[in-house]
Amino acid sequence: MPKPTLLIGLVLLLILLLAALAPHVLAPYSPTDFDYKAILNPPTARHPFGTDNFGRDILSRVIYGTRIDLQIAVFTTLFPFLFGTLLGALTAFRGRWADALVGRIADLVVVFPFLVLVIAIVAVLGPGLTNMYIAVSAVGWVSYWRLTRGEVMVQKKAEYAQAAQVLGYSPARTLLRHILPNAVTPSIVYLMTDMSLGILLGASLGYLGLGAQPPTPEWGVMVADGKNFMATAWWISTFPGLALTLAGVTFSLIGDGLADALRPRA
Amino acid sequence: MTGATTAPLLSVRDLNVRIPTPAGELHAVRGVNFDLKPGEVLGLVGESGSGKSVTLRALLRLHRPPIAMSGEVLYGGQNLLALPESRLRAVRGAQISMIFQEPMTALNPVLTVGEQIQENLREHRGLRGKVAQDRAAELLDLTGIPSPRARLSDYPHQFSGGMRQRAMIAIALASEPKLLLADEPTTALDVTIQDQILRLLLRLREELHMSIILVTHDLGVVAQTCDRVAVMYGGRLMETAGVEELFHHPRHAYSLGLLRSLPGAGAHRQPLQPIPGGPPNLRYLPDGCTFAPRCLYVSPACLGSEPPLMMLEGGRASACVHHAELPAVSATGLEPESLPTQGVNV
Amino acid sequence: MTELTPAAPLLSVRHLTKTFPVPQGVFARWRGQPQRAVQALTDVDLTVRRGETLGIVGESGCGKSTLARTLVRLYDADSGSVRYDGQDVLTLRGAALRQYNRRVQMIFQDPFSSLNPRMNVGQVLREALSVHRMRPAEQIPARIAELLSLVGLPPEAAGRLPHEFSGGQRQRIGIARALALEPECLIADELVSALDVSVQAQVVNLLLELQERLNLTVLFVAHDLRLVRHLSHRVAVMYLGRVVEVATTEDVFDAPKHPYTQALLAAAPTLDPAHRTAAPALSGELPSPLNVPSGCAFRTRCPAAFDRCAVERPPLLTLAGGHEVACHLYSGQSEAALPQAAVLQAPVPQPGHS
Amino acid sequence: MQTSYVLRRLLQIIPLFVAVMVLVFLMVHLIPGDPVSTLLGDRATPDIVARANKELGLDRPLIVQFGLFAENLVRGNLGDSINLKIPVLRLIAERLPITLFLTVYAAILGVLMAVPLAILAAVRRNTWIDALIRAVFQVGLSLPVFYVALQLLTLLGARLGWFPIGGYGDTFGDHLYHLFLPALTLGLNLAAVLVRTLRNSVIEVLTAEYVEFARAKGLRTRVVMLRHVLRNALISSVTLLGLNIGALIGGAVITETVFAIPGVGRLMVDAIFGRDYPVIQGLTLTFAVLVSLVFLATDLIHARLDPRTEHR
Amino acid sequence: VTRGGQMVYGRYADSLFLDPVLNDANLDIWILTNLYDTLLQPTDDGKSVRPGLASAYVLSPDKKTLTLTLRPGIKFADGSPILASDVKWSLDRARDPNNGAWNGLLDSIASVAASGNTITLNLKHPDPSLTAALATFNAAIMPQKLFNAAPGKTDADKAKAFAEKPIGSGPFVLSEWKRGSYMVLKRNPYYWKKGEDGKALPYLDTLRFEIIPDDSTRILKLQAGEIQGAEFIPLSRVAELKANSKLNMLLFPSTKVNDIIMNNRPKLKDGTPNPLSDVRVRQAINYATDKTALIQLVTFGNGKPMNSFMSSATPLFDKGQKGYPYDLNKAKALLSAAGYKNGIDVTSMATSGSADDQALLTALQQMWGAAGIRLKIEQLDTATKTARYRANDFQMRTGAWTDDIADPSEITGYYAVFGATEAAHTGFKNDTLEKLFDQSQQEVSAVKRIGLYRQIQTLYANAAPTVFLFETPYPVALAKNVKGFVQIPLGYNIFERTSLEK
Ligand SMILES: Nc1ncnc2c1ncn2[C@@H]1O[C@H](COP(=O)(O)OP(=O)(O)OP(=O)(O)O)[C@@H](O)[C@H]1O
Ligand SMILES: Nc1ncnc2c1ncn2[C@@H]1O[C@H](COP(=O)(O)OP(=O)(O)OP(=O)(O)O)[C@@H](O)[C@H]1O
Ligand SMILES: [Mg+2]
Ligand SMILES: [Mg+2]
Repeated sequence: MPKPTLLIGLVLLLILLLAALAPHVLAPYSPTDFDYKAILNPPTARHPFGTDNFGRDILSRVIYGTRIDLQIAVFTTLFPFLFGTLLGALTAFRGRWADALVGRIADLVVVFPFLVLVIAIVAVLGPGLTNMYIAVSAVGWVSYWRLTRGEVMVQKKAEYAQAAQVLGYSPARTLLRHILPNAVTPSIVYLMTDMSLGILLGASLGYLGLGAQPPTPEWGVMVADGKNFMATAWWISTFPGLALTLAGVTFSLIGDGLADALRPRA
Repeated sequence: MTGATTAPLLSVRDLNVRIPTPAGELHAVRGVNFDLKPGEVLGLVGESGSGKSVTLRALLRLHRPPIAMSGEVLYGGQNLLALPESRLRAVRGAQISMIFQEPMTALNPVLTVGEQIQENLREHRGLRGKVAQDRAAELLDLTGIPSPRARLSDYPHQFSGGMRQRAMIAIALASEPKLLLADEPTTALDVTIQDQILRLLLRLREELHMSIILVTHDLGVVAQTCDRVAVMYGGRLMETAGVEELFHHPRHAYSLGLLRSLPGAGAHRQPLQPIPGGPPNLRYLPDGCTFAPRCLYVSPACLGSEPPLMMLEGGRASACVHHAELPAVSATGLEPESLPTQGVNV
Repeated sequence: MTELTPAAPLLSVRHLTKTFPVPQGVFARWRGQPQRAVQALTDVDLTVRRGETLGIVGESGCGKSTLARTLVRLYDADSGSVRYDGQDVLTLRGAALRQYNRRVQMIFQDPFSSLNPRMNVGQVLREALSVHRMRPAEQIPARIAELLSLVGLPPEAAGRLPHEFSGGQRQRIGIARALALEPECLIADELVSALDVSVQAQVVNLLLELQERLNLTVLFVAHDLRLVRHLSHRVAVMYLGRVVEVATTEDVFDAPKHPYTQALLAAAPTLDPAHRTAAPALSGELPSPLNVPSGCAFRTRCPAAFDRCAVERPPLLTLAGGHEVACHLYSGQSEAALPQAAVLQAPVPQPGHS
Repeated sequence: MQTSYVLRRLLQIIPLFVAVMVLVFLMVHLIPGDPVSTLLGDRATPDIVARANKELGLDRPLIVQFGLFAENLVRGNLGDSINLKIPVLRLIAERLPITLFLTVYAAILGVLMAVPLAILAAVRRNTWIDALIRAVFQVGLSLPVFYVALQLLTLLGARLGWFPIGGYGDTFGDHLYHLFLPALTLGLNLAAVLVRTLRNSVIEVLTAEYVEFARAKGLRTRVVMLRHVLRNALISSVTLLGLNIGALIGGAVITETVFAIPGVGRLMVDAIFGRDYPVIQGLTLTFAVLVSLVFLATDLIHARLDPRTEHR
Repeated sequence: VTRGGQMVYGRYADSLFLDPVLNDANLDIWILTNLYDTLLQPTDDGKSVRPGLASAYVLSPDKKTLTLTLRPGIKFADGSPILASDVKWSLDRARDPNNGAWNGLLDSIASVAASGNTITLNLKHPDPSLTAALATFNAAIMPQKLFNAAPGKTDADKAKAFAEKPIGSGPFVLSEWKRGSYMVLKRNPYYWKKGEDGKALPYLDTLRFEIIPDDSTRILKLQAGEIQGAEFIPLSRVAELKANSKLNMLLFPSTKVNDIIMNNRPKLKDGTPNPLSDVRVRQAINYATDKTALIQLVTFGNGKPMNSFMSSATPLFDKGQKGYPYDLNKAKALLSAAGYKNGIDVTSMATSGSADDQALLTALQQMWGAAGIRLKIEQLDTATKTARYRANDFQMRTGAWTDDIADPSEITGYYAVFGATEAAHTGFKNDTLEKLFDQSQQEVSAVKRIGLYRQIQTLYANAAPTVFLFETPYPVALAKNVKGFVQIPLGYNIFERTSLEK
């Protein structure tokens, strides 16, 4: 059965990946080189998306930014996803005190102001993407832990999981081979939402000076950079803004599509 | 039983329901025709997925677009399928009520039982406040719930399964309907409670002069409760008959197969007589009789075009080409000798 | 009816008790409120003989599934003992437990949820065969084909996912999976309840045939009395976590002794439209398993209940012919109190009836 | 929903509170940078810095400082802000209501937007209306908050002059007027999250048998939608809303900056950048308590909406 | 002029602590003179002083006694008279070494005597910057009685209480302060200065500071007419606002210099050798810096190249300084001569989130790269950056300075003299320069002092401990009808003559 949502999402993702993998092929200029003679040029044939206050080509920056932003999307979510999901599976499957302990830690993480944590980490390690990843990971796993835990709690009561036990399979096999594949779908779907949230968070932290550092062409920071030129040079923030939206739509379509595709047929 | 001359309470003519799905259109109900007499209990039986529930919901035009309904559901001289929404509401819930299989899911979990009864009283009887409350308590009492007044403020989850089913019946009866559509009202219940509920329905039918359409797949329930039976298979009616006639002399190969496949028809621990194969896929129906692929009596006559529901003697009808050749069931030993004729019934 | 030589019991259950504590707040515990618990199994005694089919019937929530699950160690019992072929089942751990599970297989009720929706039939069977090293790797494909044909599925079924099968076919897959381990004993919990009658019969026939061929011992849990009657050599009737009556199928269905059994049989609708009764067989609802009545659990609905039923729990007595029943009506002392006109449709039970 | 449950939940906050306290204390004191140098700037000589540190007691061993902090805390004293030189409690008392006002306002706007649109999208699912609603919110969800905020400010504030640009106002009515745009900014974000789940749960509830039953009763569509569909659909969204409000309280930083709202978000950022230990600590603790309370309130509302909820 | 009305002025952040002596930040300093008056006042060009509360002052021939005459009839904002004892108390408090960070400015005072309307300052040594110091915010005159009446046990506690509702003798008096949000200043009816119309200043009835942290919002609000002035307009938007006919985009000359501070020590904190210890390398970097291009890129043409470490608005700035013209070849040659044929790697700390730092360093990265100087940018939050800087744990950093006092000694003492802060933490030390500076601190002759400062500036430039970049103005945008506002080179916002014209 063709899944139009998933299909469109995947096509968009392919485009993004292409830009991320071969920006030098697609981009007409360097993303960081200044051109004093072309400062704040509006979109023209030479610079289809215009130039910024350093005369840098916005199109090239948007294209090079794809890699950065996809990287943000992946790195802000990958560890939380893996760690949270696995931990959720383990604590739900076996943990009595471990479950309670992780629960308390999760409470702590949730009530602790995220910003304090980010800035603390950034203060120790310096701002920049890597440290943002660390900060986000320190918090992000909780959602996946919750989701997976809840789902494993349900799935472990499902008859197929009990069947695995009665068939004399080891607990590890029961969990990893049978329960987890059926419990991971909500996490994967959430992962897609989380990826756009990750990019947005990167933009927000960029606004506070804690995210991607210049001259890195990161979309969120580019939108922020264009903030002062919104009245005179709309193109500076508009195009990276469109790129952000495109990425958001892509992840959301894939998320919806995956939710559909991964749902086991009854 | 009332004579054949009485005007029907409800007439269904060429009812069709088409459900569009991503995998193609599903023609779930195909040309269903039947009449229901006042005060009659009609059993609608058939395997899971045969279209019983879809038919029942179509009678009240409950299906929403994109599900399409066609044909006629004649009640009180008007076609319910063509009535404007406002006029329909005067029938729906007022003249014709409906109850469902799973009372836990059919009762709104966040409203008290009292609220759900009074909602109906307000809509169709114009009762409000204290009066509505008293009437609601009366209704609960009627369905046999002890200390009804106190239970009005309970939520459905505070009721046991049997009580929920009673509460749902109370809600459905609040408007004093002429016809009750019951979609497997006892399937989720234990035998002892099922027994209580079925007898309650029969009692209420007598007291309130209602007709009932009872959807079930339990032939025992049919035998114990219904006046007439309609057998459905693959979205079509296969046979309609008086209940005794059906059980003793089914005139459709499917009905026969169904009765034969029941345990108790053969000797202890001997193989049963299943109908081979599985239910038809409504998206890819075979040409000819839908049941033909599983039928023991199949002949080339069955395979051409789909046999229509033919009127037979004694007010019964069958869609089986071979209806005349089918044996009576008693020969196969529906009730084995070991069963006592009196007393314990299994 | 197949004649059974009274063999030594393969599985014997003694005083098996299982409760499910209802989670309670610390405050309630701190205030000294007693821990509330669902009384799922109370003092259950049963024996299953090699090669026989023991039917277990009873209303929803009476503990049938809990018993089945406790027997395969999905649940841990609170107390009591289960012996299987001389082995103490309840203390088995690790590899020994897995070995026991191989010998005693459970087949589940729900044809939709009992198969991993992401594994195709071949994978399901291969896993069972390889985990327990039932066959060397090179023989596995042949064995899979063999198993499929044993349960009446075409060989190409191996490549398909569960959702591509009908309910009856899925139950066959479940059975094939259990059979892959070559078990001695099958515990079938509501094996065919979810299936349409026409398909039910197919699965029942399969079970009968397999039992014959493989000399399986079967514990057949169901609430369909007709089915249990057809399949079982002996039948145990449960009510609210207790076994109230155990006897041969004939005895249970033709001469039920416990008032509950009598009511249960009376409530089941017969297939004969000519025999209708107006009054319900039993009034009242099942009591909450959190709050099981004192003494005899059935006394609140029992038309024959008397004083003693409220205070003393009737033990499971063995009457003549091995008919076991847990009812004060049948203990010697209660003879005098026996009501002469019980409001039951069933024949009034005679103490000491054989 | 017994008092004992509420009490127990409140008591559970205490250990959490202690953990948060220890964590935040260690965190702020161990990260590089200190309030005095930051405040005095690059020019101050070492002895001026040393003197200021001594005055503030920052030269003492960490454990002693923690002891003092804990002792003061028990007495309900959060200390004085190092930068602003006024008691932290007063600072929070001044700023917190503003942020709470904004948060609640945003939540209300968000719900007001999300509920009707989610129902509309669900009822008209897979039509262009549904697609449009989802697309608009998707765009809102993909763009950075500051960008959306500035666009709203430019359009509705500067261009059309409908709303004031930033600020907070003095009277309640003023607050409503001034905080409309920031609340809308946050509300849009919230609505985007809510619409998604709410739409799905409305779709789910629409197919529930009790809705079918309600229709079979012959109830008006409006009654069916409001009494039967919405209330049940909301149940699943309440928890999400609670989680998001918790995040909003701490996450209003950017909105507060753009709209020049003197709330705790901005205060927090300034305090962290300025290493104003007492303020960071005070705000973190306040935040922890508040979020816990919001979660508790969420659970209570959830229980209100769903009588089946059992508190354990 | 039109009198009356309220002017709303958008600030980017709120003040912290309104005590002239104990405050620490420009956020306070730059508005304090509106609340507190000083004996002398800086002139609008920031280069000299004029009478304030003191109507006249006389320096004794030995240059060791300064006698000031208090203006008659002057009052605090509550109407109580300003007494000589208030002056003595205020100056004693301001020069107490235990009080605040600014007491060093009044270091030369040995004692203060007050009698009648005469204040006599006895000096430890002649001090050419004393009059400028008396015109500086921390030498503000405060009401001794009111201060002592403030609740609190210690001076510090009293100061906290007093600073919440300060009473001074400036043109305005604080009437309401909602921290983080706004501050309302009311006209001080007792202010001594007269306006053009011969009546007492200020013209405005009310001055309201609104705190609007976001630049864009501040500008939007100004454009919408909700406020009449906005400070810290991003230089990127100056041109746009200049073109706006409803606004007055002003660039006030400032003492602000922007530079790159270099660590001149042979080894960095972590022990690695530091090429910047070689003067040729430091010069090379200076030559490799194209200031004109930087001004275009970073300040959008709104800056001026630096030729000395001090700004051209600082008194005694030497106009003859040549600085470092852009010369890539010279840069390369110097590097080679220093033995770095393959170039060098350097790292600069930057303030994270600062658009200016970002722009500057990315531009430098490109420029220097051409000379073989490979720049790595290390972004740090302000607190961390400061901590690292104070620990001399850096190789390069972005730096900026504004004078607080109308005298070159402050910046020189910080940048060029080793002192307690090791010459802006560069570790630079030049004995000749130190001697010249000591001399200049006691040299009262203006002409001689000019000569000394010329030498100092030349010595400093040759040693190049820092990279000279550019000077930037104070960008302030005002509504067209706002007249008479100045921000002097020291940064003080002067509202006493500000009026809203019809
Ligand atoms: N809303 C729907 N969308 C898609 N298919 C539907 C829908 N409702 C019913 N069907 C399909 O229509 C067919 C008839 O369903 P119906 O519910 O009437 O069966 P039934 O006879 O009531 O079965 P059961 O005994 O299981 O209740 C089935 O194949 C079912 O899957
Ligand atoms: N995991 C569990 N946790 C708590 N209570 C349980 C659990 N499993 C069963 N129970 C309770 O134990 C009692 C016995 O349940 P069990 O499932 O054994 O009944 P059953 O006879 O199999 O019923 P059914 O015919 O409905 O399957 C019931 O009251 C049930 O609610
Ligand atoms: Mg149905
Ligand atoms: Mg069960």
